[in-house]
Amino acid sequence: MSDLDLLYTDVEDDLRSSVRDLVAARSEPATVAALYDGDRSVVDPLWRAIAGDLGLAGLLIPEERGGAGASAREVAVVLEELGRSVAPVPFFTSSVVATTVLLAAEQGGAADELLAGLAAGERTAALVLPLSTGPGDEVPGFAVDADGRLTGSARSVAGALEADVLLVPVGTAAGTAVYSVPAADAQVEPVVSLDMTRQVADVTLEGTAGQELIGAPQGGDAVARALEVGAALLTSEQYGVAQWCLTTTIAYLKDRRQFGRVVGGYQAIKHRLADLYAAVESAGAAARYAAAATAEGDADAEVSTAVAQSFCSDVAVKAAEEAVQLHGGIGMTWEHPAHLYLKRAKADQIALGTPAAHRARLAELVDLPAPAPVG
Amino acid sequence: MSDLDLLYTDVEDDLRSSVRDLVAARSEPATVAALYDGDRSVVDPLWRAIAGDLGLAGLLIPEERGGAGASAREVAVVLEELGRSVAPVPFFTSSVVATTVLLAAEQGGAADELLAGLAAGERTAALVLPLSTGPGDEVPGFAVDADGRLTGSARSVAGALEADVLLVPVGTAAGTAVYSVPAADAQVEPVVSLDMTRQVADVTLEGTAGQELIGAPQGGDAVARALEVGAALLTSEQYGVAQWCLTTTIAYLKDRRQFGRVVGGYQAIKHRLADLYAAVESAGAAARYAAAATAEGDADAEVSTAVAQSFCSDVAVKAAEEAVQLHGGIGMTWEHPAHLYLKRAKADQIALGTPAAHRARLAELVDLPAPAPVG
Amino acid sequence: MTTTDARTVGEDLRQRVADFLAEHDHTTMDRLEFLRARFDAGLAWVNFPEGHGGLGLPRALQGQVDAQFAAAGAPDNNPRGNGIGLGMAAPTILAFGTEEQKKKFLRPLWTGERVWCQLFSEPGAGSDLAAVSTRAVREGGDWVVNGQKVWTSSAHKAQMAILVARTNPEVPKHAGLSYFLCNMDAPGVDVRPLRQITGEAEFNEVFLTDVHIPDSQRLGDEGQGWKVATATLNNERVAIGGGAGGRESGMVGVLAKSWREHPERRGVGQHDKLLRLWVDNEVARMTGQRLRQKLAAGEPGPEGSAMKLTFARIAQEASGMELELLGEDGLRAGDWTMKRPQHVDFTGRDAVYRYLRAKGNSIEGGTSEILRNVIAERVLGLPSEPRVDTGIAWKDLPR
Amino acid sequence: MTTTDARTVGEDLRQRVADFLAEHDHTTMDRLEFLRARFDAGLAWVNFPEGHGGLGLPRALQGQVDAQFAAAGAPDNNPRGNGIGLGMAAPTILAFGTEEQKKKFLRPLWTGERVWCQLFSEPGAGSDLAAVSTRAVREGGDWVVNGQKVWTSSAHKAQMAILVARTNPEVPKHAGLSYFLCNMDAPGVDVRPLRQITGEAEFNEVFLTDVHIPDSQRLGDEGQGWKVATATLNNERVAIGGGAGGRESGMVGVLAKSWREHPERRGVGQHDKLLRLWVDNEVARMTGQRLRQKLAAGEPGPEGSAMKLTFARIAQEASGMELELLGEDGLRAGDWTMKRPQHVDFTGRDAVYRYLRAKGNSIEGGTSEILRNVIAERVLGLPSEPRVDTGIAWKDLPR
Repeated sequence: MSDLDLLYTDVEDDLRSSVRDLVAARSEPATVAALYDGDRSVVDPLWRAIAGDLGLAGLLIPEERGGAGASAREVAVVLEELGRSVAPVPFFTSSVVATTVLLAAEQGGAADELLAGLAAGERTAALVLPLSTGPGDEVPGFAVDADGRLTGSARSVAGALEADVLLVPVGTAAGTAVYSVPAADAQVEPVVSLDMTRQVADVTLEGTAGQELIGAPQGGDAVARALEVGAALLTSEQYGVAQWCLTTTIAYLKDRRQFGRVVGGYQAIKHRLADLYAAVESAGAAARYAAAATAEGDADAEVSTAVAQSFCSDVAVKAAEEAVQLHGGIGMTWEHPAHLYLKRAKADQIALGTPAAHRARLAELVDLPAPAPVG
Repeated sequence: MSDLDLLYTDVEDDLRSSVRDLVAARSEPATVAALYDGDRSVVDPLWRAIAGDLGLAGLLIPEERGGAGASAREVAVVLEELGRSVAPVPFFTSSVVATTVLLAAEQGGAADELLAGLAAGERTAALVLPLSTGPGDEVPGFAVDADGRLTGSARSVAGALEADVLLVPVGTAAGTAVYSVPAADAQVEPVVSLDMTRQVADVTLEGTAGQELIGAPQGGDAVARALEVGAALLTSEQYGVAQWCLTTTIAYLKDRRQFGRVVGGYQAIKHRLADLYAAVESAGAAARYAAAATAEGDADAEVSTAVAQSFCSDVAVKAAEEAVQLHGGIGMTWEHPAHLYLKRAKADQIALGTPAAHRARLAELVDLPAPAPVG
Repeated sequence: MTTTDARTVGEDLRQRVADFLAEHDHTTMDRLEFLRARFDAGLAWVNFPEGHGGLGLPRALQGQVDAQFAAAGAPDNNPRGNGIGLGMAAPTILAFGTEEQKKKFLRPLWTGERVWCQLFSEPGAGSDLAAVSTRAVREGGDWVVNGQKVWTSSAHKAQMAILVARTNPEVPKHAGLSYFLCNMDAPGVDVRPLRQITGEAEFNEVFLTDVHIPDSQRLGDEGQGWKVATATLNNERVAIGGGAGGRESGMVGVLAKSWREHPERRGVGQHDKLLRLWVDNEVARMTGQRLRQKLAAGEPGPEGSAMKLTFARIAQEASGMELELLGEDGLRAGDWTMKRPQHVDFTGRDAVYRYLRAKGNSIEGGTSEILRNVIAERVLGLPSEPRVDTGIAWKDLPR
Repeated sequence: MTTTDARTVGEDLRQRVADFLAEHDHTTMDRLEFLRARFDAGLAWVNFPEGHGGLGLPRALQGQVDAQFAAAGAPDNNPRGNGIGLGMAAPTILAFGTEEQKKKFLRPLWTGERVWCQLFSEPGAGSDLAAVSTRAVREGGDWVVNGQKVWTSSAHKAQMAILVARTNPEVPKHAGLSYFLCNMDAPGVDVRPLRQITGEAEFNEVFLTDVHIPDSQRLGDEGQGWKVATATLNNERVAIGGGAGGRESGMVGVLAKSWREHPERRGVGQHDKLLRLWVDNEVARMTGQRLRQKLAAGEPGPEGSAMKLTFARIAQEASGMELELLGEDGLRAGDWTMKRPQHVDFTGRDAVYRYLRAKGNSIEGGTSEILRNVIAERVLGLPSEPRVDTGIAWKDLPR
């Protein structure tokens, strides 16, 4: 438990501005809402601009492997901004989770080319696991035959629709290996999702040829690490979601009048917003701590991830729910963007493990065992 | 789950008035607070008036055994009033819990005389178990030798200080029996208690002569029944405590001014009081339901007891905590009676099983099993 | 009325229904003619006066009549299809209408020939209904109405509406309103679906552009609109407070069923929360039971508003928890297609729908914030909020 | 000041302390003389000006000085025994005092010769401090004070007090206050213990009857009392926001320890709640760490008020839960005897004490309700509460 730096550097502030400007220019609530009606035209150009023009896809990849050599801290700043705009891009699934899997592959091996492609923003990958899988959860592997053909399926996979390559955990006698499969060779069935800004899909392989990128059991460690890093950094996205909800609600309530008074001037509303502010600021500190601990490989990283996941997941949902409620009727309409944040917040709460699951994990990490079962 | 009558009868309203008038005349906050400084002089006269003058000690005892032949419904009304005044009398411990144990004894046996004494308000009994023992909990028995001499101890026993006879659960090969021991023959060590208005004591018997009132295993059933009835009816006391806290706080806040306005007019305060009102009214319904189900021997009694205990325990504590907070500094003083209610509410929350314990019991009753332990 | 009297009255009424059924064979008669005849016989709503579909009897007797007709297999007036008409418009028309208005509107309302909707809320007047800015200007024998209404359920199915509009902006806001009965097929009435966060459109926006309403369809005096509207809304509150299910009703029932049937969904650390919700739901049932007993005993309790608060909270927490328990399945929704639902089933459809729809529970029919004000002020007697708009002409209020 | 400058300054200061210690042998010197010499050398509070115990250096350097004296085994000024003097009175005297007042009061304050207390709150003026009704009337060169103060910690140990009193009831309440330095041994000062719900008396009531204070002990101008008092209270807020422990600090640490060491206390259904509190406590630690980093970087954040809210809530919930886990032991208290505690240890003593004492966390030093107002208004920029007392003479306000 070292004294991690929780402030933002100037470089991070600049990064934030460029992401914010780009997303503001290329994505707006109405086009994001159109995703729910099946119009996904906003996704590709936005992702190309973020991955390619801004070069953010390779943030986590070391320079010698073609990336920007940044750390989890910078990635967290990007995720804050993407959360604040519910941006429908596969940054989290490809540039965080899938990339972390691949970074475990030995340099000079089969993964190099793919990593370089990811770093350049030319390729997009997804890890074929349910989005709800959290750190420490059992990872069901696909089956592989002697010819390297993969069979199996996974439900509610995030990022698969945007990916051109799928990273498939494969169960072998030696443990879990990771194979790659061209997305075009897989059945990727879009699912009507709670959060259409991160639409999930069901992925099925039926004897599809795959290439082993990481052997067993190292592949299992790589996947576990990716879930750990993913869980840590998703909290920054949740903080971004929560912040948007809080600031948008405050702005609305400073303007909205009922009974001749600004609604934000009613004390019960003020006190709720004060409590929400305290929660959101705390979520920011927790997310920042988890990112810093992850970046520095701190011994405290696992604990801080479980803490931040438990806290930020619920704060994002709370902030989105309060946004809907305190906007009154307008917050219940399709036209107002609040619902986009509510759906993202609720899906994020389930993603990478529920808060209760993270607390159960925390209990082991900090030696607070569950009571012995009765009887 | 029948459609139990949850209203108060005229007879019950009259009963309530007479209890309220008597307690108001004989007990006031300052004399109750004096209990915390060791002055217990208020207890005996008040109890004699309630038990003897009003004849309430025998409410639960059938007329043919010398009592009033009333039901759990009337007892609940009395408990509401005693809760509302944090009255320091052993009505709950003697006239509810100990009496329910004795009612299980066969008529014509050794318990008759004691029951008659209780009914007449001439004697006072206590069941020698920790006050925290809830329905379904294991009941540790005292040991008995061949000469009927009892040995053992129990901590945090309520009502023992006021009792002249102790009902002792005794472990035998056939199960639990219930013996009586004159309180004067036992070591009854007063304990500095969280709630000095129901001060607990540690009871030790060292080869003390006892008389078997209920043999084994019927004695175990009698104790279990007493804990069940006690848990059901304690919720009415909790409702009384909560009601006092709510109404006293509202009255104070209608009068207290800060920043030129009546504090009860600030919206955040109003909303908290509205929520508290909803909770207290609901607690009243739950307590009433548990009393009615107990009175009628309804099949639903156990469920309604667990429900009411879970709900009313927390509402009483919440109401007392809000009373302290919303009175501001004055609620933190010894001089103001709020602390008497806070201490009673907190002790009642632990008494007869914590809310969480009652929910665990409820889970079995309504088939909502706990998750299987992990790993 | 003593118990004996009540029993006699009930028996007389039972006989009267039996006689009616003997005289009117619903198996051969036209459904609408049958319903009209029932209305004319005073058996529509027995608590209404004679001549207006009733017999001036206690409301409590209605259940017996409905049950008797249902037992005979007679057609009903599809009350679910005209909730606002029956629950809100009818008692208001009865209370404030002229004899002519009652004659004209009540029978087709009850039979379901005319479905009603409610044009009250506006984008700028939600909780603060008296702030409506829809204007009605007198032109000869008509009122010409312009404005926008919102959250109008059934507007796309309704033939009639109850409408609150501002007839005088020069006086304080409560004093300048009037209440109208508006034909939904009148020129200038434009109904547009209002899509909600569930994807579907239960409600509508209604744009009113130079809509003409004859003065004969003004209900109550000019400027008396607030008083009439308040009566309407009190009827709404009675309707909302009334319903209450049995044990494990509502969202908690859905959650408990899921927990029982799917051991794999049982989340570590979520057992106690489930039980808390179960307890809260059961206590709400007990509270509702006591409320109904009090009402029946002629002791109306103020718990209705508090119960709506409780129901909303429980529904929201339980449906939110359900999604967490579902895990990977909680990430999957049913359908986002824009549709017009036939009816609203809070506990039906998929878990995502339930979660999102429940968010409306604390907004529609009085927000939880307004209900807390109501409880604090009317039940607990705490001071009302400082008002800054008292005595100021509506046109001069900040907006 | 650049980092290099700062390092140089720090080294110079270290040398200065070393020189002082070389010249003053605390093992032989009288303790008080030693402290006075340290004050005169500007090493008392280095951020104070020269001549008043300081050197005009950054406050951040104080820690280094204190550590150096402590390492040498030198006596300190027992800062815990004079918290109000050092934390609140001293900076206020420095900011508003005349040169003479500073000379007279600061040195004995710092050395601990004079312990200070604060006579602000009154039974009728808690959150609304500007409503104080203690009157100070000018009589010649003195002010004669009458009134009652409450919640005064250390009053029974203090020689001096900072006092707010009303000098003009004819003007609006904020404008009629003045600020005084009051001798606690003056005739008419009557200190009585104020017993709390824990049984003990940390605080006092102070009755002031015809207490004479020379006008030379008025701090700031007549009528400027509100401004001076506000400065004092801002110093209090800095003091409260400053402290924060490590992981498992506070009540959660007590609870976690109990859980680990007593498997038999682990309550079914309470595991998740324990973990939630643990998480909340840990997040508060992270938030505090970030706040300190921001302050050090010259970016004062507004999180201080929010953190006090959080700490109070966690302490109350954790201590309440501890009693439940204790079961039969939770029914047993430590001691109700009326005592004057030497110091307050929130996490010490017994579980019942912890539970009861924690109730004060959301009242003392600004109630949680007032803090929420502060956050909403000053941080979020929401409108302030409607005021009804603006511009009205204090004597005409309803009370």
